Amino acid sequence: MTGMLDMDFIDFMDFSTLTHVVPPLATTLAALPALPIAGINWHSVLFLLFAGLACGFAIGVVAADNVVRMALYLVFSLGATAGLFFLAGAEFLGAMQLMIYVGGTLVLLVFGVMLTAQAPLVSIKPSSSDRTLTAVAGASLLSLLLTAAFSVDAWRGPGVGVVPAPSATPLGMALVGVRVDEPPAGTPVGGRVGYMLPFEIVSVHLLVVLVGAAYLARAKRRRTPRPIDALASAMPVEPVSTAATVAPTGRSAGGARSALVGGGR
Amino acid sequence: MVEFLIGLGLPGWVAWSIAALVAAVLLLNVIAGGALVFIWAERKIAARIQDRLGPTRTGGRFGWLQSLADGIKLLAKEDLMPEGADGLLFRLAPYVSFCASFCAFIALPFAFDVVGQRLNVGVFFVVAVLGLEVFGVILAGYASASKWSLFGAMREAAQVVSYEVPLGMCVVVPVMLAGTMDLVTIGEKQAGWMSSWFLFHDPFTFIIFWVYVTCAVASVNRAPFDLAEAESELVAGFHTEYSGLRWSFFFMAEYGSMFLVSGLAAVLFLGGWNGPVPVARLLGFSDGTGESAAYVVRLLGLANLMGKATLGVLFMMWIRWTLPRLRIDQVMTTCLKYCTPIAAVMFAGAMFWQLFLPGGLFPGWGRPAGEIREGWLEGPGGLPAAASPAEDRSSTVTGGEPFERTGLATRSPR
Amino acid sequence: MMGLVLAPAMVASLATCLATVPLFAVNPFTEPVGVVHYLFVGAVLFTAGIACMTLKRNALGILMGIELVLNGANINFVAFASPYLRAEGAPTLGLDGQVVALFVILLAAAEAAVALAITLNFYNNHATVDVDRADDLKG
Amino acid sequence: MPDLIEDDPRIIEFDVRTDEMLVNMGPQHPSTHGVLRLVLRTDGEIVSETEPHIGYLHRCAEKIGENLTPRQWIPYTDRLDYLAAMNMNLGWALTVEKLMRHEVGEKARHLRVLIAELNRISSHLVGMGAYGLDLGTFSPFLYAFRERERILDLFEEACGARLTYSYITVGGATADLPPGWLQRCEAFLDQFEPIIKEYHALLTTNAIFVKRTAGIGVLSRAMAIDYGCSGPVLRGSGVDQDLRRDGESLYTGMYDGYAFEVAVQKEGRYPRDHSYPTVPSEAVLGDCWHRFFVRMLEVVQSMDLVRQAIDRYAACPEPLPEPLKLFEKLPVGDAYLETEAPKGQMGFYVVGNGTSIPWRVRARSSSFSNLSVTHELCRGCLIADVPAIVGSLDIVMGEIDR
Repeated sequence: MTGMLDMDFIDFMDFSTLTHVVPPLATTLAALPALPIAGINWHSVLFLLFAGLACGFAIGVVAADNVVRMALYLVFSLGATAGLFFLAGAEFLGAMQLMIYVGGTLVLLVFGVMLTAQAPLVSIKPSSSDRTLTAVAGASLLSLLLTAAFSVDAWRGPGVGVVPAPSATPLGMALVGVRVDEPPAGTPVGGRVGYMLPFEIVSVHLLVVLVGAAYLARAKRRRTPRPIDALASAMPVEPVSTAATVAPTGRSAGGARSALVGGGR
Repeated sequence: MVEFLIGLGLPGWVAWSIAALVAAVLLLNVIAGGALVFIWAERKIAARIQDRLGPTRTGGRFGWLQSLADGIKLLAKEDLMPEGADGLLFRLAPYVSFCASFCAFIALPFAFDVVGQRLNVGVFFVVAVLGLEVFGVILAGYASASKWSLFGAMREAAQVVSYEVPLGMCVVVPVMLAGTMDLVTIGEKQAGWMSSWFLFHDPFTFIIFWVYVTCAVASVNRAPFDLAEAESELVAGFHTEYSGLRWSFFFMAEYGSMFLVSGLAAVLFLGGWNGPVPVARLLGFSDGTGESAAYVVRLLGLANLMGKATLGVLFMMWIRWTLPRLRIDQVMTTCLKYCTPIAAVMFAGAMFWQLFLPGGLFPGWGRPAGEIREGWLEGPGGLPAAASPAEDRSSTVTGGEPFERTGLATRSPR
Repeated sequence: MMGLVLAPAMVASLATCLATVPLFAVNPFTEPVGVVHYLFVGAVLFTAGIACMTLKRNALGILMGIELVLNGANINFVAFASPYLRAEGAPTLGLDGQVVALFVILLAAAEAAVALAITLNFYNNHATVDVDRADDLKG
Repeated sequence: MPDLIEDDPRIIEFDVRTDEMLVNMGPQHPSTHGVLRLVLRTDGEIVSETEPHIGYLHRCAEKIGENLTPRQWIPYTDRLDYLAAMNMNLGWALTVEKLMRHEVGEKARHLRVLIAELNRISSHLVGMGAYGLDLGTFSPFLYAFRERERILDLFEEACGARLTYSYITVGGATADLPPGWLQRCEAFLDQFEPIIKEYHALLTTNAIFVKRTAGIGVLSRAMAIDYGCSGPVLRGSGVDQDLRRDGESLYTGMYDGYAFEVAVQKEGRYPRDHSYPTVPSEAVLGDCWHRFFVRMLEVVQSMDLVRQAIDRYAACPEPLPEPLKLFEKLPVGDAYLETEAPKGQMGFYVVGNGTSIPWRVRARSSSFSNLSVTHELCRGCLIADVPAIVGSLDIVMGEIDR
């Protein structure tokens, strides 16, 4: 992919009429190469933008105490990661990330947040010693990871930059078991396999999860009160007659009469 | 354009910035300007449906400046925030919604190659980004510190997540027929007369188009699926506590999404910028006849697609002012018990049709010869990839050659 | 007191990050970025995720930490798979990297659903999502 | 009546622990028909308890009535059920006439039938349109108002007012109908009759409308009687009662010689159902759909009555009697009379003590009793059903709070 700036739809336009307007502007702007940002590489700048967003919001997730804000920061972090995927030429993965992670998983998370969104539960603050320990452990881990990352010289040089984006087709073909992408030099043709079996396994796995989710959300009658119900009734809130506990006789004819009955007669 | 700017002596990064800015502003205008027009249209249509006149005075005739006046009123309105609201999230939510709606336009082609960024996963991208709009709504509902807003947000979350499933299935059918997720190629595959539209490809696609319409209306929260803002139940749902400009961002996002799903329907099923009559071809223009001819072809295509998308939006308005609202459990039933199974069956049906009768109902009828290309299936005997306008980058990575080797996929969809 | 303990840790962390800057060997404004840039982002996300998992007492927070960890790993896979980020002709993971990342995303979605189910059941039984109170099995 | 508590899938408990929420619906809410406040106790979307809070529109109307002469109080009756002010006027006028044992002539009688039934049409039109609004469709509301405007035009011609008429008064009516009024009224009826089909297409038979109303808020026959429901709410539950036929002779006498069939389902069918949409299979007697349908039938019934009244009125040669004097002395004694207003049985009670100002005035409004069933009907329903149920009761806060 050539970066997000390849605006195809203005490429075909004929701008020759603008020629007499633009040159003065152009000469002004042409002076700018003297500045250090002259040969700016937009692909890299966008990378910096997305990388900054991803890292910043990831740290935001750690720093935030409110669980909804954490979820929001996570959304932004994952969204920026999708941007990184696009920049790395993995368009299908980027869209997948947006669709499943950001769109699906996080809605699920927000669901959970909403279901548990009681004032005392929204922010459960970790203790300060926990924070300290985490900061120390995190810093050590980060240094370890970065040391490892920078220890390979071949990874540190600049990449080739912008080349045409690959299609999603080879990815799809690989998932059904056929490799159509160009193998790197020296790879035996038989050495590259498709992903038919893992794909099937994942499919079945997802199906199982689907069934599990349906099982979780299934409707059922509760015969014995849960501990939480006892807890709730012990609280000094006025007792609540939930729909399921309403006695059937309450609806029968001549049963409970409203205090409003009688009217103004 | 970039080349032109560079040719004027501008440094490359300035040229790129200007090009990007022009594109972004154009897209922004599609949403903002579109919203202005559609709000006005909605008022006029609603009025006509209801035996009223609607706005008549603002701007002289027909009240055509009414939405601008509304916009100015909204700008001048006091911006309120409830006391218990989560300030950051409350302020952020409308922009999240709007950005999602806006971002999805990046990959929507308005005519052949008139697209913000041509992605080879275009369909997927649009659907994925469209699903992000729900975040703004959830945040708004949560941050407003209002129970009605929370109800609206939860409804929206449940509804949009559910409807993404059948919507995805519907969208996959044209992808399957075209053999690509690239929206530009999908549109171009339907070139020619109306008969080559995927809508009329086979009976299954015809039915699945209507499933798509249902799901699209539901996923952009329009009546009869406007549960999230059901005014008779939830006051105004997720935007109960919003006013002024922030509220109008939600509104713009809604109209942007309406236009987007209509445009997507047009590209996927209604031939995109092609048909019902190949005007450009009948007039003797084609991409091959020079620069200005290509320009005309694209302009015609642009008008064509905009017209179709607008028709789609008008259709949504029509049903909004006609039908009562469904209840939330009925909305979910519609999705899970009707739309999803129908979409699944239609998907399977379209698949088998494509397998056994790949030409569709009207094979080759009225279709321009040799104009529909699909790079990676053409094989070595096909047109050279570089000469083919309907495919660009994809061909450089995957030529036809590997298929020769694997002996697969030599069947052309035609 | 708290600050006294926390400050060195913060400084150490910051210093680690800053110390890596000269290692990039690429001016990110003018030259194409390389694999190591992606690895850096991946490392930060991974660390943030681990920190989230250790720090948060909210079960949902831990879940979010897991998502971050998986994403950090994913970034690495994509980076190694991408032909753009390596020198011309250098071997990449190619499709395999993308496919693995794809499976990670899918499994993460499944994992999130299961984890959410566990969380909800925990909430049902304990009326809280504070994992520190899940000590029923303590001897 | 099916046992909704046990078998309704919507009120089964789910495995996910959720919290109850106390929500105020109203007094400023788009679909509570004025300033009704409903306190909902909800579990997610499911409403476990609904408690109506009333009194936001209390204006001491009855107390004011004890300081004014009956004719002076007529404008206050306008503001009880302001959508059917003529029927309110009529109820009060008849009650005072009952106390005074005053008989109005034939001509006034037919005029009153004509006006009251016309107002019943307009009231039901508002009820129908607003019900559409409650269910989220806006257009039928304006269609209904389009026709109501024409009725209001007619009323304006007759009495000069469009909402609070004070037209029917003790001893007759304030003025006779202007010349040409009857023709215009007939023209309106001729134009209106075919339009009713449109309402049926947009609402009664609309699939979504049926889904939203059929089987929702089922009010059993016994419960309707227990709670003192009246009007279309009572008849929607299959109770064959209409005060125009079953009321006191003073009131039924007004309808002497008029042919009409009470709009109630008997032996599984409605009168006139040959020309009307059939009852959908999902509908249960006593649900929102039936209450709505009874109103629609009553519109037709009232049109019939108006036509009959026009003929009879035109056939009366004598002039309209002058109404009683403003300060006419009331006899010692009391009188209570219920009339069939569009919303149900509207009762007035007056105690005279020999002066021209009554000693006590009371009103018994149908909406009050009809509203009192909400907490029964809304138990276990969804939030979206609350407006559907309350809307189908077609209450007017003006007469509840008085």
